[in-house]
Amino acid sequence: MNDLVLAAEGASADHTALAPLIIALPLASAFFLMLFGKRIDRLAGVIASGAIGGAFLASIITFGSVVAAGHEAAESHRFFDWITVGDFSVGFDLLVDQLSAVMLLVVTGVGTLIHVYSIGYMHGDARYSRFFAYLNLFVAFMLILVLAENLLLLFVGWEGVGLCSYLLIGFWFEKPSAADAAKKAFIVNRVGDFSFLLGIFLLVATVGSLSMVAINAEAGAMSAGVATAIALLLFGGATGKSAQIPLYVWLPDAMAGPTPVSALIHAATMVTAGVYMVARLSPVFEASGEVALLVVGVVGAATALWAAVMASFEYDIKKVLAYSTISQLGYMFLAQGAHAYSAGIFHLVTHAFFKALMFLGAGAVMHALAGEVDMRKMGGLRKAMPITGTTFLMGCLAISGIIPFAGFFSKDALLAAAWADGRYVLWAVGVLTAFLTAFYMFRLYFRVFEGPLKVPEGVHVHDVPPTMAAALIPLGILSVVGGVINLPGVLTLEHFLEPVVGEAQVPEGAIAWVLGGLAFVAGALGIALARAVYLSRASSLRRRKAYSRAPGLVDAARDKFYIDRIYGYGIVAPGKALSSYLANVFDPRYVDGIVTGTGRLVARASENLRGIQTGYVRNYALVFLSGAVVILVIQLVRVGL
Amino acid sequence: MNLEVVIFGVMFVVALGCSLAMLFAPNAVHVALFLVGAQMALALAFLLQGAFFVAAIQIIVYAGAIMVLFLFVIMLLGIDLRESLIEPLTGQRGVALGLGAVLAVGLVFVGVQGADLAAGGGDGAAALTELNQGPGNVKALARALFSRYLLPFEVTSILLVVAMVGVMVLARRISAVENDRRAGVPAAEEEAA
Amino acid sequence: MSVAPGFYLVLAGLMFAIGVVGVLVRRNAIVIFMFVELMLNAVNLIFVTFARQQGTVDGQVLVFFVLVVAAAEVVVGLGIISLIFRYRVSSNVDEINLLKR
Amino acid sequence: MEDLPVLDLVIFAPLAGILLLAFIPKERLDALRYVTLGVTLVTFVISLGVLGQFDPSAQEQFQLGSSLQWIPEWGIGYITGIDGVSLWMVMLTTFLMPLGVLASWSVTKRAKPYFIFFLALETGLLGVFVALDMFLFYLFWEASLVPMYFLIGMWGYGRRIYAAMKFFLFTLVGSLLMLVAIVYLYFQAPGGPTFSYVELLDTPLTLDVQRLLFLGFFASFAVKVPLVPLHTWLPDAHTEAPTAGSVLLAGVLLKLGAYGLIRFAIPLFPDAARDLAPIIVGLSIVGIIYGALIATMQRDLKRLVAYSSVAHLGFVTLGIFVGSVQGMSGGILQMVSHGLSSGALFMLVGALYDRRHSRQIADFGGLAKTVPVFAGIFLLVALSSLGLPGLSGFVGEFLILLGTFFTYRWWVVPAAFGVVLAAIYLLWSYQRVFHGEVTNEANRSLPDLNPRELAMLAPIVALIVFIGVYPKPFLERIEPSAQRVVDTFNRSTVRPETASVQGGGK
Repeated sequence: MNDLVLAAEGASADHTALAPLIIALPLASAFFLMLFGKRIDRLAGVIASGAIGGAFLASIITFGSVVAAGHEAAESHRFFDWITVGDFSVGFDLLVDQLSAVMLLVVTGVGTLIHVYSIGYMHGDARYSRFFAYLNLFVAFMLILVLAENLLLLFVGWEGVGLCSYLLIGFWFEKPSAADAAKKAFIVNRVGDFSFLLGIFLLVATVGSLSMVAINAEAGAMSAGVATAIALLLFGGATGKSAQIPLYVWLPDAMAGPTPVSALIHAATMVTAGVYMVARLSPVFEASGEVALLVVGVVGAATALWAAVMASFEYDIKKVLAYSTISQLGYMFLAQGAHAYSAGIFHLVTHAFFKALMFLGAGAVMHALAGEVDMRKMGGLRKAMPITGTTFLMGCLAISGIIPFAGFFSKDALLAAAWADGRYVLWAVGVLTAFLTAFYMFRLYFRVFEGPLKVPEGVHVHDVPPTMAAALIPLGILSVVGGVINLPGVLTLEHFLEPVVGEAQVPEGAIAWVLGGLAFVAGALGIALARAVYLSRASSLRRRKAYSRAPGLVDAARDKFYIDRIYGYGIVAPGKALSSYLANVFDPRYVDGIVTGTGRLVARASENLRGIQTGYVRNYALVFLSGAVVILVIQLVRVGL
Repeated sequence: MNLEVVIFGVMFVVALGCSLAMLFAPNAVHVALFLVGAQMALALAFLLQGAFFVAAIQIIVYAGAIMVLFLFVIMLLGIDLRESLIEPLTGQRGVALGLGAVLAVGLVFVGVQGADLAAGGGDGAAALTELNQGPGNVKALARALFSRYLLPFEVTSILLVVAMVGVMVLARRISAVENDRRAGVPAAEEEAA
Repeated sequence: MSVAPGFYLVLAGLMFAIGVVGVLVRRNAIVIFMFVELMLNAVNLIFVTFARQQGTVDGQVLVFFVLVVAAAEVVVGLGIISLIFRYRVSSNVDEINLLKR
Repeated sequence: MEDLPVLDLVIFAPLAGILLLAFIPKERLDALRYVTLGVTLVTFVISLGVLGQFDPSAQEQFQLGSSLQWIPEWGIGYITGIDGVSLWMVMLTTFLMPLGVLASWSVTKRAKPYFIFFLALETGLLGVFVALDMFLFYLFWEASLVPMYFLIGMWGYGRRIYAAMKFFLFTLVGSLLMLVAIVYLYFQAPGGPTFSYVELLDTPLTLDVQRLLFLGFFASFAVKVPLVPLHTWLPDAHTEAPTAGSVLLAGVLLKLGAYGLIRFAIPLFPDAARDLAPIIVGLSIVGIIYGALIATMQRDLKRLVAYSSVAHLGFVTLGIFVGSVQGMSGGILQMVSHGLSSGALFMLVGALYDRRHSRQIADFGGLAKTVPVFAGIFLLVALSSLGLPGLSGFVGEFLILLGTFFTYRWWVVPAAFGVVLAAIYLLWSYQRVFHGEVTNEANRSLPDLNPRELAMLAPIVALIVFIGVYPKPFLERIEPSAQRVVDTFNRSTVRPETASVQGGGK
């Protein structure tokens, strides 16, 4: 392991130089705002955005030096020891390579835009500076996660972003739903982290180190069984953070937080941590034979489809986007399950663009409609909000996989990878999901932005203020052209990432065109269906008809297929009952009972014996005398009466 | 039948009779008087055994001073202190008498053994008589008291001082406030503070 | 011939037993006290008897000490009794049963 | 400076403080407070000298100690010394004491005896941690019990007498068994009867005897820790004790038990310890889960923190008995970090009680709006308590679980699940107290933390973050001592076969 690190250090000198600065900028800003935020008030947004912007600039420089270093760009550096006991040692080790460089750009880039957007969005909030402090803190932790050279430091970032997510979801904690959602998010993530932690232990026991470089170097030497166990345990953590089945339930609820938070944390960055982690440790997943990867792929595909179905029945615009995020994350895992790690990262990047865009667009709508989220109460907003409507449309087209928007290329890349790997069923699920994705996105778009103007009463609709537009427009452009970073044939991103995640299989020749065409057709069909059901003249009739065919199914879907209730009755309620029994009956009555019972036994015995104690002095004297007499008699007998 | 035996007999009867009478006299004053009687008889016994000084202080201090003190308190607390003869504690009287009887038998047995002991030798009556004639009873006592028993003697003096102080504390006139405090209403002022 | 010490001891034993019974049977604190005195007297008799038997005055010295202790005891004891009487207007020991409560 | 017996100074500085307090009239409340604060601060400063003089790489086991004859006829000496374990326990005690004084500002009734007991408690606790003579140890052990009894019994809340009695009886019964074991050991010493710890270390004992003696010690320590079936005194004592009492109870007193296990129970009877370790590990894990489950359902904040202590101390005993250096070091670090976090939680709950005279969760809600700083610190401490990486709780828990994984692979699963449960009970109660709208009008005008309260919480918060980010100074001092104990634990003296037959024959 040391050799590898040394080799990496020898290759080039200084791209880790800026790494601590990248983390420190938002972190320092966060602490500053937490301590003095109240005094500077309005300035908080500017400071926070500036800090992230600085981190973004530093990231660009780092990225540049990584690009310049070419293939052997990986470099790590230990800044200080963290936990060292016995032969176990981890430190504050940062790693900069192609993968982390890409992630740096995404996190700080999208982060900067969203910070700028928040200046307008959060304007007038009572805890304005606090919001930016949390947001900065989040970015700092996310950067730690991305730059970590060892799994434990990654875990610091992993839990840290979870904490910030908790704080930001619960930002408006006066709303019980927000407080509930925050708690739920943290706890569900903890369940995932529990699995992740077990994976870390197994890794320490197997490899003896948590260094990424060492783990990946030794992954080949692991037995398939151990590698599978490690991979699955780590993936268990990813299902929590990246909201996959069965731990996805927290993400829709998390929409109770402010919308920029949903965009930054629950679409662009934090939820992709699982995808990043799998890519980062791809050799371990590869070493497991096919088992772990198959699980990853199947869970990803199942989640993609499942969440897409849910999204199709949801009326809350933010929740539609939340389910969409879950579904898209499923896509990424689907690709990774087919060895296509770089395709997963590619989709991660493009998804960050268009999903952040759509969340921010949804935020703009809510901003304009006084917080209204129910799409049934909206309509025809594109004319009133041209910037929002247009950029939102870009996002919808991108996610639906329409040529030449960003989503087409990334979605095509991962579906092709699934096909190339021989996972035809998963590919089919992916195509079906692509169809559904287009359907529900345009269902949302048509209902909200097209058709006759419909707004809640007493609301004056206005388009976004400049700071918010400043975030929407760049993201809109990126959604359109984001695909160029990985054009088929040129495959820049995949080549760039090869030193880290290995070479992906790509279908060759005509089949590639056929697959791409099919994905495009699926998307187009979805849009057409959405138009037929939601925008055309007979739309309401068709909807009623569809409902009458399978009312039960629709109702079930609208109730999230009872998943929350099943979790509630199956896990939460028994747990509560058990705890309550232990706390109110078992502990006081039995455990404490044994102890106080001993005491009570003594007390009762004393109570009975107390009868002897009459309180009359003469009685005591009598007893005293009898004792004396007994002694006398004994003495006499002993002397020999 | 020499004189000593006669006197002993009389003494024995008087002492035992007075003691028994104490048991049955309901009036405290009567009890005190019978006790004086018993003590007088014992003084006689002391004389018979050559303890002249002790016999003297038995009468002067015991039968005199101490018993007067008793009578004084009885009078002070009210002369009419008759006890009812009904025993309120069940079994107390019977058991007490039974145990007393056993005790008496045991002690008498030991006394009889003591008689044998006397027969077996070690009767120092002659030596004591000599002592009483040599330096004299009082002188002999004083010599023992102020030499070998000097320390206990001094300790008893301390005891007497302590007793005196103790009684003065007990008998002190207590002010009304303090009286309340002692009677168990202390919380009031502390709570206020 | 002088009376054998055994007879004195018998007398002392009987008086002591009477004293014990008296303490147990009587209820007037002052009376009880007097029985205690009786017991002390019985013991004194024993001391004197043994002193003669041993041919020394040591036993008589002890009587002297007993006397002092008895005097101290009487002084304090009667003090306590009169104090109790002041509070409870009774010298019946059966009414002094605070221990029970 | 080198020759100054700093360690002994630390122990007896509070006693000197008591003398000082004796001359202050009881009406002068402020003087009493500030003098006590000054004394505890001076003690802390002296203990910093101990920290400075402690040499982490020293060869000998105990440092900075002194050894005087006391009652040589009975082999009793005044022997003191510290290693990496007791060093941090001493530091923790001296660190928490001034903060405890700050938390005692609300004590206005009978303040003089309060502060005297307080200082007496400090001497007792410090004495336990540095004593290397069994007799001296026992003396301090019991001596620390008495002031705590009075602190709970006289200055506590509600059912304080009940709680104090329970606390006293539990610990007393346990320590009597230990006394019996100590006396037996005393006569078994290889070089003639002695109470000297170092000499007793090599006492040859058969496994059966070891087991009995171990159980004797264990009874005493397990009650103090407390290990699960013996924990019921703890919620009552914690709940009814005054704030500073709870702080010290959780912060330091519970550590006495764990410390005793590390210092005495394992090194004196390694075979028995190894033999019984699976049972203790099992009980610890039960404690982790059980404490956490019960904490979930508590309605009283103090009780909740108390049960969370049961869970956290389960981690500590788990780490101690898994027999790996990671577990042991983690256990010791966890002791420190639990001392900080639960101490801070009790201070916070105490501060809340001072404001509202209630500790019922149901009486609160929405406090994050009225007292934001308070809520923020509470959250940070709670997060440390639930083991968030980057805060002190994580380092200890991680090392414990890692150590457990090395030796008891599967057992780590339920133990690690305790971490999930910790998140549930802490965040749920946090939500009920701080989130939501302000429902109770009385909560609307609560004042936020005042400077005094900030002064007592800020050092803890700083230390929590420091240990979480840079635990190295702690770990590098703990590790050699932990390694020594683990070596003893794992050293198979394999004598039991023949020896126990001989022992049986006798």
